[in-house]
Amino acid sequence: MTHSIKTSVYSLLLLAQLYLCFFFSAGFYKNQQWLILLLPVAIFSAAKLMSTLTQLIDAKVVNSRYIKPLVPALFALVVLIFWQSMTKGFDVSKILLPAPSEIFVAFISNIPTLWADFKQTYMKAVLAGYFIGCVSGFVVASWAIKSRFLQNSLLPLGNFVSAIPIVGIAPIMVMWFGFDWQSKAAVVVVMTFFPMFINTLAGLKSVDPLHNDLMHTYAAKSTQRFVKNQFPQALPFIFNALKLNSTMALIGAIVAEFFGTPIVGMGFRISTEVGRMNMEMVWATILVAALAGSISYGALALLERAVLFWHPSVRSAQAK
Amino acid sequence: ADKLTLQLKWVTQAQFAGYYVALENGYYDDLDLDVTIKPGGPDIAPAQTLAGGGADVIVDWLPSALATREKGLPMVNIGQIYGKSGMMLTCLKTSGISTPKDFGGKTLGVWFYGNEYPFLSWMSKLGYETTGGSGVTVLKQGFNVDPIFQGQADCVSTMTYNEYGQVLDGGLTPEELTLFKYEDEGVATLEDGLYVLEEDLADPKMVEKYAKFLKASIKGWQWAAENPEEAAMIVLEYDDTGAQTEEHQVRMMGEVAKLLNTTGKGIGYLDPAAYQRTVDVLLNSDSTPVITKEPVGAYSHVVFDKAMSM
Amino acid sequence: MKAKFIHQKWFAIVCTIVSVIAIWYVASIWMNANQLAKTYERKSQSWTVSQVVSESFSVKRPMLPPPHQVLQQWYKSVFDTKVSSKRSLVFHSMITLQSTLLGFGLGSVLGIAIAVGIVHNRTLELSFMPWVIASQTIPVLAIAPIIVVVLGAINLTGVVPKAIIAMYLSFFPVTIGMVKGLRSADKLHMELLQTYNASRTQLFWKLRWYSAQPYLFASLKIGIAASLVGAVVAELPTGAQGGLGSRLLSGSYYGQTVMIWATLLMAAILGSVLVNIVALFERILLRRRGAAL
Amino acid sequence: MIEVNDLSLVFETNDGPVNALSNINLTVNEGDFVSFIGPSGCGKTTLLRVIADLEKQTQGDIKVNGTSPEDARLNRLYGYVFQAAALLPWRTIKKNCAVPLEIAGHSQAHQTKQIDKYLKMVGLQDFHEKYPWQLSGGMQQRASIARALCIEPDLLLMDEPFGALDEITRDHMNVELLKIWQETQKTVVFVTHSIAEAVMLSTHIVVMSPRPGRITKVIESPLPRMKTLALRDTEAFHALAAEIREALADEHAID
Amino acid sequence: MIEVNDLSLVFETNDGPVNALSNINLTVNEGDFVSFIGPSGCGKTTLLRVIADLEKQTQGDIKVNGTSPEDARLNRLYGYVFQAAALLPWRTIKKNCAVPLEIAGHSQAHQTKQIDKYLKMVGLQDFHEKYPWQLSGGMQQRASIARALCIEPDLLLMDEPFGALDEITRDHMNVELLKIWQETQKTVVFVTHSIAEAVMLSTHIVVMSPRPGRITKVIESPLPRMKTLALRDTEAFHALAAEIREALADEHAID
Ligand SMILES: Nc1ncnc2c1ncn2[C@@H]1O[C@H](COP(=O)(O)OP(=O)(O)OP(=O)(O)O)[C@@H](O)[C@H]1O
Ligand SMILES: Nc1ncnc2c1ncn2[C@@H]1O[C@H](COP(=O)(O)OP(=O)(O)OP(=O)(O)O)[C@@H](O)[C@H]1O
Ligand SMILES: Cc1ncc(C[n+]2csc(CCO)c2C)c(N)n1
Ligand SMILES: [Mg+2]
Ligand SMILES: [Mg+2]
Repeated sequence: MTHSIKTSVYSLLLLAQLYLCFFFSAGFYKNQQWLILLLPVAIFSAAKLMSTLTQLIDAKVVNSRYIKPLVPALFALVVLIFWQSMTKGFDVSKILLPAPSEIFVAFISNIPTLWADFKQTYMKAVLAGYFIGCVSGFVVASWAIKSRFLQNSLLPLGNFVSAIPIVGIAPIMVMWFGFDWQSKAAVVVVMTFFPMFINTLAGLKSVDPLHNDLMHTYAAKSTQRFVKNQFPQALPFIFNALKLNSTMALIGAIVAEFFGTPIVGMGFRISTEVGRMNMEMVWATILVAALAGSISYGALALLERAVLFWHPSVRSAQAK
Repeated sequence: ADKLTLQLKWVTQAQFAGYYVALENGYYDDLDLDVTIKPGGPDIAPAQTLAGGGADVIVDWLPSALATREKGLPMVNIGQIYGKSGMMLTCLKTSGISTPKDFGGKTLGVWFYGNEYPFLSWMSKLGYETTGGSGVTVLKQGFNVDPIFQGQADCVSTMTYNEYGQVLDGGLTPEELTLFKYEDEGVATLEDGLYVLEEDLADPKMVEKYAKFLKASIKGWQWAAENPEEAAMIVLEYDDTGAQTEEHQVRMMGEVAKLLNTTGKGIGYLDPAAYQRTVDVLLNSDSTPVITKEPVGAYSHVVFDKAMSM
Repeated sequence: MKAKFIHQKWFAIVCTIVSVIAIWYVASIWMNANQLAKTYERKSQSWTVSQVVSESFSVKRPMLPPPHQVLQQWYKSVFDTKVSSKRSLVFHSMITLQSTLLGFGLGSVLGIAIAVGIVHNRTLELSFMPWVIASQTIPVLAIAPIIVVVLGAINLTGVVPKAIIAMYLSFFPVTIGMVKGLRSADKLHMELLQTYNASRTQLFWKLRWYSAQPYLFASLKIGIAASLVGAVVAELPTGAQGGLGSRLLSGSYYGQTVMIWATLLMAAILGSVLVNIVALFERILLRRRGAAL
Repeated sequence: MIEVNDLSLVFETNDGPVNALSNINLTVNEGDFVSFIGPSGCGKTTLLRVIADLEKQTQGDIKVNGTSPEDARLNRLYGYVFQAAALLPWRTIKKNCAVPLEIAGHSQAHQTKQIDKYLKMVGLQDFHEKYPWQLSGGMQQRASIARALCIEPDLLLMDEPFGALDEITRDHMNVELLKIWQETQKTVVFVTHSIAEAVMLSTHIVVMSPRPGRITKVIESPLPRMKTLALRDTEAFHALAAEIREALADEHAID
Repeated sequence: MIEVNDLSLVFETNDGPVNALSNINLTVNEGDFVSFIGPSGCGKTTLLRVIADLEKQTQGDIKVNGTSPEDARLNRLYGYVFQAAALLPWRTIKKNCAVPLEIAGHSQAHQTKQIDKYLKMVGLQDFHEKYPWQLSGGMQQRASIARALCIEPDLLLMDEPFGALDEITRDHMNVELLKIWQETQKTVVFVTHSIAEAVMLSTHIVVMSPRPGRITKVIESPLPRMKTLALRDTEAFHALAAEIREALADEHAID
């Protein structure tokens, strides 16, 4: 009983803070300084709520499948409330840091523009580059695994190339492949190839020596070894690279757009709108990027879970 | 000494020679000012630095300053260094462009990041669409003039004092090029000027400080215009990237000197007529409005007057 | 016991370098000659294949500078220039290195701290972990100028904003690797220590910390490379204040293609050296742990 | 010492519940040497883990030394030897044995004394500076036994500790274990697959059976507490072995 | 079938060479059931691996069926059962057993037939759709034995295959193995720790000794080829066991 009373008090405190940052006129912290004391209280309440939720989930009191996302959502809410309160409370200039509410409004009212940018950057450049980069990284690694010599040559090269900052590669790619999405895709290929290559190679090498011996006693041909043993063993590593690349690819494409683009695309939008002091629009585009990246990552994580049901890491995660 | 930070619009180069000369020759020191010059860059919006308190004075172009003002940052022009625009569109003759009428269907390289307003006004005046469809194809030009060499654009944006020289260095000859100066096309807008926050001007102490700064800067500019070679060397001295060449900077200084303000009371004085011309150009672009209404209080002569009376 | 030399690392690396250079030459001749031919055609001058090929070795604004041009430029700016000169790549490397190392240090500490928190606190895990991943979907270069300006407003300038961007990039791999590593402790070992009634601290220092070390080092290697990228990226918008990033930018701005390549080479060398230093530490540590090396 | 009442344990798995233990009743008195024997999967390990507080029963009740298994664990009442050696690969054999002593906060001198004593007992005195991977599987398992003995716990829980050893070494270890047990009057709960081992060591033999895991018979050994290898060829030994074999076979149907 | 001449194998390790095998001479005839027995670390596994072409001798000579071990392997002459189960975790038990058949290119129907037969033989017919990690260690090992049997090789190399099984199941598996061996006239080389198991199964018992790993005695079993569990209580059985124990003890000094 006291439990639910506490929970309601915490929720109320959180709501109060929400009310404060939306219904008080801007600059309230400057006018009434004591109001800022409410902020840590709200954050503390949220932390309490999150830990209560976690306990409920772990005790399997609630159906964790639907409740689980609430915890990170609550966390995000707190961050947003903090941001909203600070920018509104101190009346921070919009061209420095807009409030989340303003970003949201910009997002809603510019959906057609944002969608066009998303199509240009994500559907064209990122997808094409990601696909080519990952597939070729995988293919080259599966080829290199056959020879120590190839590994010894390609791995240092891979590490060397990985150390090159993309910002340096991007202008060269724009020079070579033109202004449209092809040059961005090329940047993405360069960025994704080596992580995939290195991870696949590590995965193929991670094969249990005992399983190797087993295949050896069966006099398995190298393709059979690959399909039946090495590839499945390498899958966790491959998924790691796929997930890592999914976020890197988007960043790479956006960054490449800073170096020349037709007048559409997320990178173009960000750099142009900063110059025009439309910071809400900049943040709205960043929001789109973060959403696209997180959704791609999440989808890959789900796929991984389905494919790697047998892997100890997935099994222990499911056991929770 | 009074501390003062100046945020430039772009990297260290002769475009900003006057300030570096004033710093190097001790003109700021003479007036008991401790000036720090922050170079800009492709993603530095000087107005943001101003709003964040990272700079007291910034160098900006009038169109973007007015647009920022409309966005709610009350910044005010306290002195106009350049009287003429150095912007032009540089086109390949082989692409078949000889007059603005030929732009239709062509690919034009344009700088964005707040530098696109004059271009957009011009296209609007010519009646070209810039967002696809019929009209011109616009490329967001990167940091350099490569697109014209790579054949990716028919025209690129250049400044008389900077990128145009690079186009020539790159192996194109003036005979191969058609130039459209914004000045000649009647769409010129005011470029490098000095801006501060409006609230500072209410404080006589600040006005005095800015006046000192302006006075010393003007002196620096005058010296630079008279001694272009030495000025270029001073700029080179301050370039932390080590990428600038003497040859290029000397040429830039020569070109920049031609743009310095000669109207009215000379360097530093914002001529209300020139101001109004810029505003009119911007207000006339109906398709992509840069500013929507006549700005009020966007410039002030108090600092200039004070400087002249010192 | 000596392996055939074809299986030795140095031989493979020499072969790689030779073939990369060969491919590079072919590509640069091809690309530059094409470009030259186009130029001649535009000027309606006549040209021959042998002429454009020989000229393609020393174009001023090449599409792809041939290796010797890049190496010459690199050599000149590293060895033939005083280290204190702004034209020296060593000078710029040092500037970048400062923010890289500071950012890497901060990022590693932050990454480890977050990982320890996540592994030990379930609420933190549920609430924070998804956002650690989401944080990396924000394009850094996009927020770099914003960070620089906002930090500039509270008078943090110079190396700190750059280091913070470097930190933002490098904490992530460390967190992910460390969480994995701390969790990778063998279940049997965990139960063993449980039977000894080990406290959480003892569990951490006697078991988790050790099982995490291989993962930590793998992450640190990624982290330090990421930190370098972050530092370079951060130098772009901070303006012409030196560093490899601003060198890249000005190279790009003035069409100095050869300089860009020389700077890229320098950045890659710097990155490899840093990664190898971490790898060296790793080897020393693993040997101290008695691993079979 | 151990009191198990009507204890059941069901594992919830993806493909339904597994009745690992069902209605277990068992008493282990102080000083007893109790062996669990039974076919694989009958729940021997699980029952031992419940005693060690590594697993929680889903029903029923268990007391270790009058307290809950958790309290027993917190009081460091027992030592546990796993089926696998579970040595920490980054520690030498000596340092591995030191882990429980360090955790319990013993002095350096005491640690060294204990470790030397028990490493010698398991025949590893010459290997104390080696790392686990430098030892054969059998040697590793012996090291893990020494580690459990070092803290001289009242109760020793051993899960097939000698499964990986060769027969001679195993015999030797059996005798050593008996000696330790005699000297220290410890209580031992021991999981084994080997009938001979069970006979050789135990005062009580608990015969278990799978699906659901349960106790089918508890045999009290008529043999003396202290046994020697010579006992192996006696009638009594063979008779007890036969009794166990029979009890196992009763419940055992492999096809 | 197998002809080993003066074979030695030295492992180069960081702290010096290890004489894993030294001057091994051994003949295994077709149809023999040969057991290697000896203390841990004496080189049993290593010798088996040399026969299977998993390890190369540093000196001496070995012929398997008149050819080199490599050719024997390429001709899929033998099946190998490892000390650990080594099942692929992403395949069900059935699909695990299918691996060697798939690799050898057998038809689907033949695969199913073989797998059903041998899974039944090891008592796992109800578990063929389970994944390895859903089975106990013992069950996993049985699955791995079924997998090796599926291809019905001429030569069966087994490295302590029943080490993890309980005694009853082990007895049962021993009898089954004997049956298979009888029926198919296969040759079996078998590594074990258990004297009883060696006696129960073998026609020849090879007693080995460590440091350096060598053969100290080869005992030919006087028992009939086909043995039953009842044989266990006979005089002959005990005599042979005693002989092996003695041979082992001769060379064995644990402290
Ligand atoms: N964590 C677990 N989750 C689900 N089922 C389990 C788990 N641990 C054990 N089981 C199941 O419980 C039963 C008993 O397992 P246990 O390990 O106790 O058997 P055991 O007698 O020790 O066998 P063995 O002799 O092979 O070691 C088995 O059917 C096993 O599959
Ligand atoms: N890959 C290797 N590198 C170095 N030494 C090895 C290697 N494999 C085995 N040895 C050593 O060779 C010797 C023989 O080992 P082997 O595994 O053949 O013994 P075993 O008789 O099978 O022992 P167990 O009964 O414990 O399985 C041991 O001293 C072992 O440490
Ligand atoms: C990305 C990018 N944005 C804008 C400019 C244009 N620019 C800013 S300051 C200035 C004055 C001349 O140097 C010019 C032309 C550019 N070059 N690159
Ligand atoms: Mg068990
Ligand atoms: Mg072995």
